[in-house]
Amino acid sequence: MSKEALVEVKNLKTYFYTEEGVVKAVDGVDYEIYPGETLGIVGESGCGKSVTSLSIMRLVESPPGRIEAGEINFKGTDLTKLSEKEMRKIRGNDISMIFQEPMTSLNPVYTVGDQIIEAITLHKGVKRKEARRQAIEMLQKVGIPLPEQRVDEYPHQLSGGMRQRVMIAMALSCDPQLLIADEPTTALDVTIQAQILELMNSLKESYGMAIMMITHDLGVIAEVSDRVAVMYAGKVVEYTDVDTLFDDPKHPYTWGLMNSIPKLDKDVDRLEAIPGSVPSPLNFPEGCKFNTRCPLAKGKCYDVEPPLEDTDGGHMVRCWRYEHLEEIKKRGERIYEDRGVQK
Amino acid sequence: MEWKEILTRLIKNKLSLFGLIIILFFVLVAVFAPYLAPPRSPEDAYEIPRAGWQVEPQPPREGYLFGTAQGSYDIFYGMVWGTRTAFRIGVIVVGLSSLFGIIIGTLSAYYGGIIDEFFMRITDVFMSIPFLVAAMVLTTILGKGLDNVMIALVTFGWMGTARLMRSQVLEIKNEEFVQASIALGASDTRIIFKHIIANCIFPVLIQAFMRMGSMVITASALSFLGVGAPEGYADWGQMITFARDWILGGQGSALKYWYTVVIPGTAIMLFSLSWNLIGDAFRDILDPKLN
Amino acid sequence: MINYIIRRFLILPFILFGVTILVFSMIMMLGPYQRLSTYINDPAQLKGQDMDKLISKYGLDDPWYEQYSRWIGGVVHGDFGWSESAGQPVTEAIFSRFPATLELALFAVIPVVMGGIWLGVLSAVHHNQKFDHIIRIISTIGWSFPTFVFGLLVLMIFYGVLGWFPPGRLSADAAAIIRSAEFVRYTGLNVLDGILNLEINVVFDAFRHLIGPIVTLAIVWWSYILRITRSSMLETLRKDYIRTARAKGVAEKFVINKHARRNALIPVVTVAGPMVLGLLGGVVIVESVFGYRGIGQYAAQAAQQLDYSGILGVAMYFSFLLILINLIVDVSYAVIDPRIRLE
Amino acid sequence: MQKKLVVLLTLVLVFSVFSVVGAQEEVNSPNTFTYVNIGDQSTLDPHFAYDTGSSEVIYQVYETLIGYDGESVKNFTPLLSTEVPSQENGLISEDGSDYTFLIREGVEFSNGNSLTAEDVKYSFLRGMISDRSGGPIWMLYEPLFGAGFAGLSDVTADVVGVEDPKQLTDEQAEKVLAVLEDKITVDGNRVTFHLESPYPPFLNILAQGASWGSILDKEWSIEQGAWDGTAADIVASHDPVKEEDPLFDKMMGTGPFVLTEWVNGDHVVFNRNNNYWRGPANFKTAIIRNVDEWSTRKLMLLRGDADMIYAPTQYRSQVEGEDGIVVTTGIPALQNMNMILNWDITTEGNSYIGSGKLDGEGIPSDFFADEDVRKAFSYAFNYEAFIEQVRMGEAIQLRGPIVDPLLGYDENSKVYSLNLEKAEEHFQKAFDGELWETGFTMDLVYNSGNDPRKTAADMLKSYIERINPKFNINVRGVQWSTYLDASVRGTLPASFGGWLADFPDPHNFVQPFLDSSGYYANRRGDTYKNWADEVGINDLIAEGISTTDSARREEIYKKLQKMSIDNAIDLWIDQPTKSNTRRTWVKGWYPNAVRPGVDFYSMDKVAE
Repeated sequence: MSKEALVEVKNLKTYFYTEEGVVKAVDGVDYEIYPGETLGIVGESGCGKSVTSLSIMRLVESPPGRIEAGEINFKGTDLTKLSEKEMRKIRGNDISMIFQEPMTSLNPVYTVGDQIIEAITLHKGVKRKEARRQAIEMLQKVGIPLPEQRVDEYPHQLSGGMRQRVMIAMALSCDPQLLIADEPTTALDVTIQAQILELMNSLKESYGMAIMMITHDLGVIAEVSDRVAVMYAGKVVEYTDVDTLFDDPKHPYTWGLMNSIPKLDKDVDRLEAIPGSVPSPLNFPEGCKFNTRCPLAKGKCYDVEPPLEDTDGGHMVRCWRYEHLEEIKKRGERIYEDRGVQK
Repeated sequence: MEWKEILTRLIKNKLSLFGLIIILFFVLVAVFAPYLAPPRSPEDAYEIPRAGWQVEPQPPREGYLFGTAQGSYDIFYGMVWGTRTAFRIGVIVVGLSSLFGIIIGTLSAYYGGIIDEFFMRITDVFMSIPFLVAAMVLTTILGKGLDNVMIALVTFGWMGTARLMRSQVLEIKNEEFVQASIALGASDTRIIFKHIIANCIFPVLIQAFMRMGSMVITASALSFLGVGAPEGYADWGQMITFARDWILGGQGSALKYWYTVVIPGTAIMLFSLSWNLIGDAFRDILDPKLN
Repeated sequence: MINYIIRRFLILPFILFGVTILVFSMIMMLGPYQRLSTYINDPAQLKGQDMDKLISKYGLDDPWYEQYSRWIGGVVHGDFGWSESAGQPVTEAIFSRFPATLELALFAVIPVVMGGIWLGVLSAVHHNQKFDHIIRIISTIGWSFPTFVFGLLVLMIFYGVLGWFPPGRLSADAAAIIRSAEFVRYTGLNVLDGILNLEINVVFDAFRHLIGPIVTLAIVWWSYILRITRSSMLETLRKDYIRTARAKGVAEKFVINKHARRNALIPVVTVAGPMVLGLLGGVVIVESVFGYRGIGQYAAQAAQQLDYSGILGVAMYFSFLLILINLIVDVSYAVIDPRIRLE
Repeated sequence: MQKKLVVLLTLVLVFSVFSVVGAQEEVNSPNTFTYVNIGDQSTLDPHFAYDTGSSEVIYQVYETLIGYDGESVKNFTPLLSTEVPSQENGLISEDGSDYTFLIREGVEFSNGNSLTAEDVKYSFLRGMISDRSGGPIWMLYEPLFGAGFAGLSDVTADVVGVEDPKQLTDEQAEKVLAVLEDKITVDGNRVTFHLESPYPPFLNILAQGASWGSILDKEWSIEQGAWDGTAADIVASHDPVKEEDPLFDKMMGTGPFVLTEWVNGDHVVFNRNNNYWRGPANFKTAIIRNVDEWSTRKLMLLRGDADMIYAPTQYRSQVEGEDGIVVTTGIPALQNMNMILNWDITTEGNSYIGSGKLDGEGIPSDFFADEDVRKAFSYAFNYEAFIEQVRMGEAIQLRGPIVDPLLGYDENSKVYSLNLEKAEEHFQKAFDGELWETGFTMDLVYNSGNDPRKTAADMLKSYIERINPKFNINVRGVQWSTYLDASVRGTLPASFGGWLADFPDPHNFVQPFLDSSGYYANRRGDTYKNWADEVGINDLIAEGISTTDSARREEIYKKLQKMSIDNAIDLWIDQPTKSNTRRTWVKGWYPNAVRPGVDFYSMDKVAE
């Protein structure tokens, strides 16, 4: 990886100051995104993956949230140091974002056209008429039939998949260099999910932009990502390229996640599940944050937080005992309890 | 959400804690009224004793901690026993009118059609008569007295809740879990109680909290029009109405009779503020988006 | 939409009928001697009265249905009866007072709604900050003190001390202009008539007299609109499309004023209807303090005197207004919310 | 920005709190006089009006034959008549039953019509024919037709045997009209009233302030649709409903002002009558504004927008002593307040008397028929405190129905004062001691909103309950309509009464209060009526009104006053005095106990 990183996140810490205490939603995260690649960020809900992306956009609600420390270097500029005004020039223009709920992410009182035009006029400085033309063109590009007609319709007149396409059209209308997609397909039907992912992949090719794909779904990751960061409790626990991750997950958490996906190619009727739930961010355990759920946790795991270590050639893992997992994997044993019959 | 958890969160929030403390204070005042301001005789405890027959308000002095209002009514006594009245009006009026509202709103939205039309037109009829006109006519018919004022407030005070409830139920009626229950052949009563009311009650509850505080003001508006509590009855609304002709002070000093308005005003404000703060906090807690 | 409007008006007679029956039956619960108070409204007038003669003169001891049909018979012929409490025919009593109240309500609605929405939005934007707390406390004070307290204070400051805004509807000079033969009373609204007659003095004078009541009403009703706007705005600000707008790079000012406010106004419109009705019917206290002869005072007086033709007149007029206001509310709904418009 | 606003607001507040409105050096709008009052007018028809609000307006536009001399309520001055009739000048006949007025010449109504003797005759006939029920016209019938005649119906019954004038045939109407016309005759510019028998207060009844004595323009009135002067129109013109009365909202008089605008409940505007025979008034416009809120009236006065306001006694101290404000207090008013004790309480459906028996749980029907009970009540009232504290010193204790300064009022006569021992003594004697043993429970009812009445009731409660723990009084405020109903049905054990004189003569007090046929006798029931007849009260009253001998009259009225107190017929409370609050620039104001409200014509606005 000799290319210059498009985005370089260094030791990012985003905390929320609530009445109950400080929530360390993102607590020292590092990763890079290179031009034209797709970085997948995966984790259970509440692991801080969305907050990371909102931190890049500087959209963390403040108060109660605050970027506590760290750098977000976008093409050499530290976004955390920018003024709100400078930041606004970047949002929607250099970096844009699409969200999980296409049903609610569009403003119901304006036509979809208005909402796309707004982004275009905002960043491209073109006249409204021209912006409208571009908007129609964008709608066409994202595969919306009869775009001239659709442009004047209101979001509630469109189906979920269509709305997500509108969202994508809006996000791409200013040729961003980075598209952050926060669970873009979660709320959609399976068939439409596939269509949207396909669309994103093809648009990525034609626009040459980088994508940061945030999801809890490893299937999506497998489909679109080049590299993957697995997050748990505000930290990256495993960070490598997608093939390595699926071939050789090193963190027990990743391993757990993978075993909870039904695989058609393997003849198993049992799924493993990670027992317990993500600990409350107000009440993280000492040592490794995963120790409350980790079947391998032992001794040091309860005292000292492991660092993110490069195990071999860029495969980063945050675990004291990943080697132990290797052995278990080799023996083909399960480390988690059965979740029960799923079929 | 568990009630216990709601309570914990109410206590954790500084503003609602403040509200709770004030309400608690008023509850204590209400409970210990006979000790704070011993009545002359228990049967007319709500009758504010008069320090004399003087019309002009007199400033605080020994024996009359807060002074006396127009007509030499003891402000302290009126405030202490008025606390009970405030709670009584609040709880009974808000409780009953919300209950009627919930029943009518739910039936109307759940059954729809002719029933809905019928109830909503009745609601329109009741809304068409300006509240104060209705209250005045009704108290004239029923006679003066706090109970009759409360009857008037309930009779012409349920329409807001009914409309709110109706819109809530209409929204929730089409939700899948309700439709599923209907499909499963659950009885109407079961659906209404188990699914609909349980899911619609919170906005109504929040509205009820807000109304608790404003009831005292409504009562004072009625006192202003001469249809409130009987003269001399311990009622905050009446206490502040006593100040009506003295607010602007007398010769030389605009603040001459400050105590006639400041004392009842502060009590009403704190009471109303507290319920509002609790209501606000309640809404924040129950709002699923904040969780 | 047209169908809907027609339907609304078709319902009107039924509501009017219900209102008259309700009011009539309430009043008829009282005995004839009690209802004599319509004609003898003061102990000083008792002397020399032959009660029984009066009762038979006004037919107070006839069965209620006879009295009702007598009254409704008049109504059918366009005669709403004589209002003893006003000393005028009911229609005249209402139409001579209604413009005054309407003028007050119209002028009050503007600052109340604008100011209330503005403050509510600000309060929501500064949610849980000092500004929000102060606004909320002030609004609770506004809502917690009886109107007459504010009315008298406003009168004292702006009239007693500064001498700017006197009580009443017009000063003697302006009233003389209005009485003169050249002055045409187009609407009964002094400000509007002043403009139409090109009498700038009248406009100025009428306006000067309106400010005191308006300020008082504003203080009281601001808090009402403010609370609703605030909570609705808070809810809206958490909506996904607000995040979308921010992610597009829309400036915060526009996020709030364009994207959030319009959505937040939908519930505000719902309560604005009853609020206007409340303003029109509940201004009796303000009217009394400012010596402003309007419909509120009339309603109160008619009720106090059990003047049933007066009460019925007021109630019928309110039913009509209710229908009208509900219509306006529904139409404004449609204007604001495309989801309703297109259904 | 916000900080500046806060500072500004604070400044305004501080400024307003500590500064008091200063006096204006100059006279505000010298051409307009503004009087700010409470209440409204019920009609503008002088023959229909029977309330102060209406009379006040009528006073400015219509004129009467004679007026009062300044503050006096006994001495007259000529007005539309050139002389005040008296036996000395021969205009009152020897036997005191014919009164002749010489009508002033050259007087014009404000529409330019000349005043004639015919107008005067028409005015009184029209009043007697319209005679609305509950109206003031009984005051004309009593002197003209004698005691027992109170209205047109009494005349029709007497002349043609028809009880209801609305049922008269044309023929009968002719007869009735002839009888009426006989009572008032015209000879040139002389108008003579032929009384049935001497009636001492007759001039008072016609004098200024009495709207029923107003002189109308015959031609104009007929044009408006008022009685057209024919017998045939009597049926249509008699007892009009207010809304159908043609003169309800129009006025045409000879007075100093012309009605310009009447917005009922808000204001009345008068313009100066420039042709007024006594010379035009001092200002072009006079306005009576109705502002019910005391504080608003106060501010209007302080700012000089009001020249004169109505200031209730209890709030007067708020303006007294302010620069530019003058307050005149202690103006006698011909009104009184008492508590009427019901000697014969209706027990049926009565919730105010507990069990209705003498068993400690209630009171019997004849509770107040026992003189000792009445006396005990009279001793248990703190007159001094009531006058000092409730009336703030502006009242005098009542010595029977007749008020100061009328004939028969004696400031040295016996009165009750608070004396709990005497009260106890009388309670012990009452019902042969039974009452003291069993105790009683009753309601004292007042009409809600009337604070002096509530205080009076509270006072009685507080003292009587102190005398014996078995005595229970509940003070109940009821709505006016309920009060009206209860007082008509006679269910109230005791009710409050207040009388405002129609004309300044003791007869106008003793008749309603003491006579068996009087208004208040009804509230005491048959027991009282019979008693009053037995002890000769009725005879005394009849003699008092028909004798012209002033000394004899005084004797009679003093006796009636004494009987009222000695027998404690009612609880006689007080005669409140009035005050007047105005700007110092108002000149020419003078008090007069009979005048309804203000006399704009007499006043002027002059800077100090």
